[in-house]
Amino acid sequence: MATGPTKLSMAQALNQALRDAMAEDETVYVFGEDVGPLGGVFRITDGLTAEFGEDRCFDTPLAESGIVGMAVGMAMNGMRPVVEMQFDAFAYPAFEQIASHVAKTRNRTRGRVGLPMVIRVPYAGGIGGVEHHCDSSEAYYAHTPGLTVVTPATPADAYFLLRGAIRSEDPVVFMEPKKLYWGKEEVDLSAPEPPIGRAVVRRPGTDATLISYGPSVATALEAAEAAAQEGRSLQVVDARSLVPFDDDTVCEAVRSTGRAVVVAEASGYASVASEIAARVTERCFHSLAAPVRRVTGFDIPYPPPKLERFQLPSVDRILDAVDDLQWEDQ
Amino acid sequence: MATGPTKLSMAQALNQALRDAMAEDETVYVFGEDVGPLGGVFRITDGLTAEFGEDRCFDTPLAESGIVGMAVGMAMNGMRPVVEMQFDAFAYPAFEQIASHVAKTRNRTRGRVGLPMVIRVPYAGGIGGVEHHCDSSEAYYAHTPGLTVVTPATPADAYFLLRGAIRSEDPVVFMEPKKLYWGKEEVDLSAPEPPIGRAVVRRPGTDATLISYGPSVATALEAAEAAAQEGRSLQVVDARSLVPFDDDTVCEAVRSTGRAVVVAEASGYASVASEIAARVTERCFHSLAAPVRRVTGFDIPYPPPKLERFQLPSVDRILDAVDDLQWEDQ
Amino acid sequence: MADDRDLLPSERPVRLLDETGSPVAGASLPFPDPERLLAAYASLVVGRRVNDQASALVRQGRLAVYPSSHGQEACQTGAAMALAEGDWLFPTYRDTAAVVARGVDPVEVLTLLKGDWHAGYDPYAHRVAPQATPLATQLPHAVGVAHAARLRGEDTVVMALCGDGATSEGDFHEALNFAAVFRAPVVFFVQNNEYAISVPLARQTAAPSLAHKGIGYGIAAERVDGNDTPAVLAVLDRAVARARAGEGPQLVEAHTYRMQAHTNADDATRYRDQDEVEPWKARDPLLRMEAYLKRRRLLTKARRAEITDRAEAVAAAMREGIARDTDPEPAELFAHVFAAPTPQLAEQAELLADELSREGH
Amino acid sequence: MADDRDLLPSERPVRLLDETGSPVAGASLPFPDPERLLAAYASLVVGRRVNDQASALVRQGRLAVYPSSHGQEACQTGAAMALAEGDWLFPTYRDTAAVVARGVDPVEVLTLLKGDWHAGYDPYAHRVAPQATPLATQLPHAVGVAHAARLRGEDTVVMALCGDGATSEGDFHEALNFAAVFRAPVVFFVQNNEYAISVPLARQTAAPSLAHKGIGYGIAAERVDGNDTPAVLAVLDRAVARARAGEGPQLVEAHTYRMQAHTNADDATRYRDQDEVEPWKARDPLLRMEAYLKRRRLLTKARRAEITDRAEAVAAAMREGIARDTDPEPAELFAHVFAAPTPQLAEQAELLADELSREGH
Ligand SMILES: Cc1ncc(C[n+]2csc(CCOP(=O)(O)OP(=O)(O)O)c2C)c(N)n1
Ligand SMILES: Cc1ncc(C[n+]2csc(CCOP(=O)(O)OP(=O)(O)O)c2C)c(N)n1
Ligand SMILES: [Mg+2]
Ligand SMILES: [Mg+2]
Repeated sequence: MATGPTKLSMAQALNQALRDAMAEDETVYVFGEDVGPLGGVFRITDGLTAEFGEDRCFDTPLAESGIVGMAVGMAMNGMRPVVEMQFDAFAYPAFEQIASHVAKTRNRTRGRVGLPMVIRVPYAGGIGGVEHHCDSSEAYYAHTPGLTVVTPATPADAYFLLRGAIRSEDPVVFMEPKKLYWGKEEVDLSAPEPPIGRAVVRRPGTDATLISYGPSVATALEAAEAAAQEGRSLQVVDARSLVPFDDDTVCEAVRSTGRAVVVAEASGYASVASEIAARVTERCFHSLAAPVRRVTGFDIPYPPPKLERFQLPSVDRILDAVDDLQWEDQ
Repeated sequence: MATGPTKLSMAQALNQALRDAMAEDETVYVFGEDVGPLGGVFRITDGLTAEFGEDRCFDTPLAESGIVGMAVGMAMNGMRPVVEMQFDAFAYPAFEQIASHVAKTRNRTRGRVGLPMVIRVPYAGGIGGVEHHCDSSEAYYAHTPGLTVVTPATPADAYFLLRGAIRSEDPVVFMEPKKLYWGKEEVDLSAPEPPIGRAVVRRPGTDATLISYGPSVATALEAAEAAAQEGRSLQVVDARSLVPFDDDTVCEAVRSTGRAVVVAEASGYASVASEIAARVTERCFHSLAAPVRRVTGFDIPYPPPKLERFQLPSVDRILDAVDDLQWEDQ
Repeated sequence: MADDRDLLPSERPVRLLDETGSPVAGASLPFPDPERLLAAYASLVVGRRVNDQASALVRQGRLAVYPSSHGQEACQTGAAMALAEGDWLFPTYRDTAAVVARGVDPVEVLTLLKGDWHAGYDPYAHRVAPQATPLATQLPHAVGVAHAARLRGEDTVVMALCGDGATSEGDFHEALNFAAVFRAPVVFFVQNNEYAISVPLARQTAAPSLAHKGIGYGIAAERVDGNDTPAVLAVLDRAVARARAGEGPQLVEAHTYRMQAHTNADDATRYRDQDEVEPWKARDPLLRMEAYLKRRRLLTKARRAEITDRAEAVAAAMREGIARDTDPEPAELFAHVFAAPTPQLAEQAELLADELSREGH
Repeated sequence: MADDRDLLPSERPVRLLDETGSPVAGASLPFPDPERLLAAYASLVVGRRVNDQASALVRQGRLAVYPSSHGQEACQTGAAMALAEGDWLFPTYRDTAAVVARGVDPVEVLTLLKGDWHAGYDPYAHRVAPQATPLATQLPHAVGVAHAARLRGEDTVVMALCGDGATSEGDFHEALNFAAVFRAPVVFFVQNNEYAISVPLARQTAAPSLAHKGIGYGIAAERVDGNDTPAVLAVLDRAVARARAGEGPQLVEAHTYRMQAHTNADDATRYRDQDEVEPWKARDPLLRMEAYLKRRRLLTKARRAEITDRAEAVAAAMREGIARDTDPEPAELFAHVFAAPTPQLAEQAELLADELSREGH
């Protein structure tokens, strides 16, 4: 494992996490479509076959249910599989395996058969991808009891959350915001590993709280920066872990400002953003000066590249929502 | 079509709806697993093969993705297929077809190819079913833009909503609360058909509003009855249509009481109940004396029969939530 | 890629016994030895007793439902007996008799249908996966278990069971293909009992046989008379040996018949005539086996009595075990969802505990 | 159930032309007639031009990405030419040349890759389904279209395309099985170009050939040299005729090769040697066809020039059409989700409209 700060993209951080996990634990196996010699279409598995051999990182036939199903069997039999779904919408063929087995096997067997496995899902938009390549599918998994669902917003979190996911005794759906793959950042891999289940305040602020995760955190931060220019102090929380959810950090943040906007890229209806809005309201009702607002994707299929900017939560849309938080009542 | 009031179970009402639709429109085709001579494991398609012939109501090979996929093709080519998924969890193999095609084809083709098709899903628990037979899967569909999602709570609604679903130019996921299949009720099939998208106030009340749908409406009504004994007047709204959602009726109801509890059987996290709580709060914040509470299934895999009563929203649990609505502030 | 035609099954199902229990001439495989046949007979008798006892418990209202393999006991016995101790069995809901034959306590197996919990036995104790309900979904798991074993250099074989209907599911296809590509030591054993609930085989496939699916994956396939115990054993023994020897996955189709309704909740008269069922009664695997053993004078009276007694003892233990009050604790609802409960689940568990304490639990 | 062995493909892929473009001796199928061959040649030339023009547009940054069928044009041409007007074509993302050969304007086809909208053409105009992105998912749709036509007594045939990789998906299996059971008039045409992105065929299947999958469904299967235009035409013509005559679905595997990277975004040097690609250059379907036509003196200079001109005109129209500014309206986002927008969508559309008006749109 590297030590001290290095400049890494999220793609590199994920690659490093896989590499370190495989070196540390010989029961970690990586497989999926094109993850072998090609290194994955996003190169997250680059070099793993060369370094660890064909047995440890390998290509499978093109069948997502088969991939996840085989991972279930390997996890039953002493392995820690890490599988890649090539894009968000291409995990749907594996939905039955995920909902009916990955999520339920520990419970089904009264705890006798745990499934320590990771399903990596590059997700969400912002890369000009064509249809089926940009879905924000986290709600499907977050709604399914038994799945841990995490999503990093920085290279450092990507590294640590993936290490934690691979070490987890439970199955983790690891959602990778693909538009963040390439941006580089200082990462200190020798820093203490934040546990799964912890949100983090990315920016302090006193007037209102933006609650976000994954691909939308950067936009929330930009919005906070813009608001600061206009004299409004916005706090930004990155949930990081969708299941389990860090109610403590999020609610403390919301109570401290009394106003909140949830920002997420997925279509809003019956989404993780709905959940956050609902639970924050339940818990912080009397601290709230205004209803929790949601800035989410519209309830439409993900748009073609030329229109995607209208679907993504934008700085302006976030600021509009903040403006709407009934400041006149102050 | 029958006229005047008759006493029908929901199963019979659904059967009648299929029968009437098939008689009225020869492009309506019914297929799935065991829907032919057997009439479906719940007998919803009883007698249709005998009455309309093997071409119109037929058994398929055992493959849900194939069933839904074939329905997509038939809908593209002038038919109105109505397919049955045998149980909730057995629709998961069709998830990719539903999310990537059923929901998106009209949008994909700029409105040129609509898919008038109905996917019937017997869902939810309360019948002592074993694992995989009792999932409340409505959130997966409701979160997917492009799907209409409805769920009846009475035989009359079952009849009219299914007729409306079959007539719809868009794909409808028709969720049938299986525990309500057998209870009989007066149904007037000559009554005017309520359109999809309309909620209904099932019981007037002034102190708080219970918002519910499908299998939980009956429990909400029982809770209202019990509350009335204790001098508290609860209004009960049956959402009926999850997508589109009837904000007007629901918000008017909530505003009239100032307090609300959402009651739904599905696990609560990132669910339709979360959505209802979030949107009601957004819209009715200043009418609310207390945060909208949710009484939902726990975030656990559906329990075995002997424990399912602990998972289902019960009268007591609803009343506890109502008690929690900060009456002391009154 | 393998060469074609040797991947096709034989033109007719392999048979060692005819319907009267006499050995057939020119059989393509040798008879299993007498001790193995006697052990198989004992397993058939127990399997039948388990099936019929479970059905009786349903009639008495002690089990919610039971999908019986009555009439398919030769397949159930064969599936279990073909395996060594370190091997794995992946059964479906219908394969209770096979699970019991592998050594799992029937009462534990029936936990699911008693409604106490989902899987009632420890899958690692006898290397038996939970009985699969969603059709064909267990087959990729079987491939994964086999592949993991192979990666570790173990000589484990995995026997994966499914029905004729399940072969139509996408997961069947994906599992066979993965197994073939990775040369995973899996024996896919399809019990073709002619029905998937109400749907007859002709609505399930237009193939010459289900075993003909093997060649499309490069998997050697065979078919066997599924009511002919020695033949089932011989064919499965060979398949297991080949898989263990590194020859890759194997596909075996047994031609058998579902003698009873899908479950007690099903009404088979709605979709098949009793006329169709009758001839199969004469092909009963137990009768055939018994006739053969008697003719060969392998089954002494004493041995027979001993076997019957054992079966009765198993049945008695089932009745007693199922009658036992084993209501699961509500707190268990939250105990196994994750290795450690999330804060959310802890909160929900508390809510339930509070309710129960107020109810005086 | 059908009889076995006649469902297996021939031992070698059907060939009418050898690699030099000379007719092979003892071919199992007759040559298509000269006019048909000339039309096919024209379609090959246009297809190649469309492929190469689209790739050039990618290099110029006018298209985001293009999965080229360069080298597979014989299959593209054959798939389109084998169909009658009332038939349906179900293409994938790689089958732009086939879609164009069926009459759809290439600029409309490229709408997807230009980023304007998902499907750019009216599927009903030429009976061409939208190009499928999620692999194999279009195959059950093809079965549904065919089944609906058959129920109405029409003699429509549906040609459903997919790649070698897509045959591993569960939907491939379910579609073939449904088609066989319902005797739906579908020709499943697999272009085996040896790769699924980086994954070679040997990692995709261990079967003797992909055509060997047919027998497992009771579907007659054939394989053909996919770079041999007359052979592709002859085999597909026969398959379409059989499907139309009510003989049920047909499976055809074409052996071809993906000459270029998966798309321009792919780097094929990471997983295959150029040495492997070289020999395939000599098997180019255009060269072979041209050699044959020249040898048979079927291709006059004038005809050749006319064909090249047409291809150039198509390419020019593509350049011009793609350069045209066709930015879609944001309001369209809400227009096609449902037949009529829901109240929720109407509200969201308003929100966007309000934003845009404030931005001065
Ligand atoms: C994915 C899925 N779809 C549907 C069902 C409902 N179902 C349970 S058993 C059954 C029939 C299975 O037939 P077959 O595979 O032949 O096995 P058999 O019951 O005859 O042993 C069906 C449709 C299911 N369990 N799983
Ligand atoms: C369900 C699904 N999984 C993964 C992908 C990503 N993907 C796009 S093309 C491709 C390879 C397809 O190979 P093949 O079927 O041989 O067709 P070819 O591209 O060679 O024409 C993959 C994996 C997809 N489109 N759909
Ligand atoms: Mg069966
Ligand atoms: Mg390919």
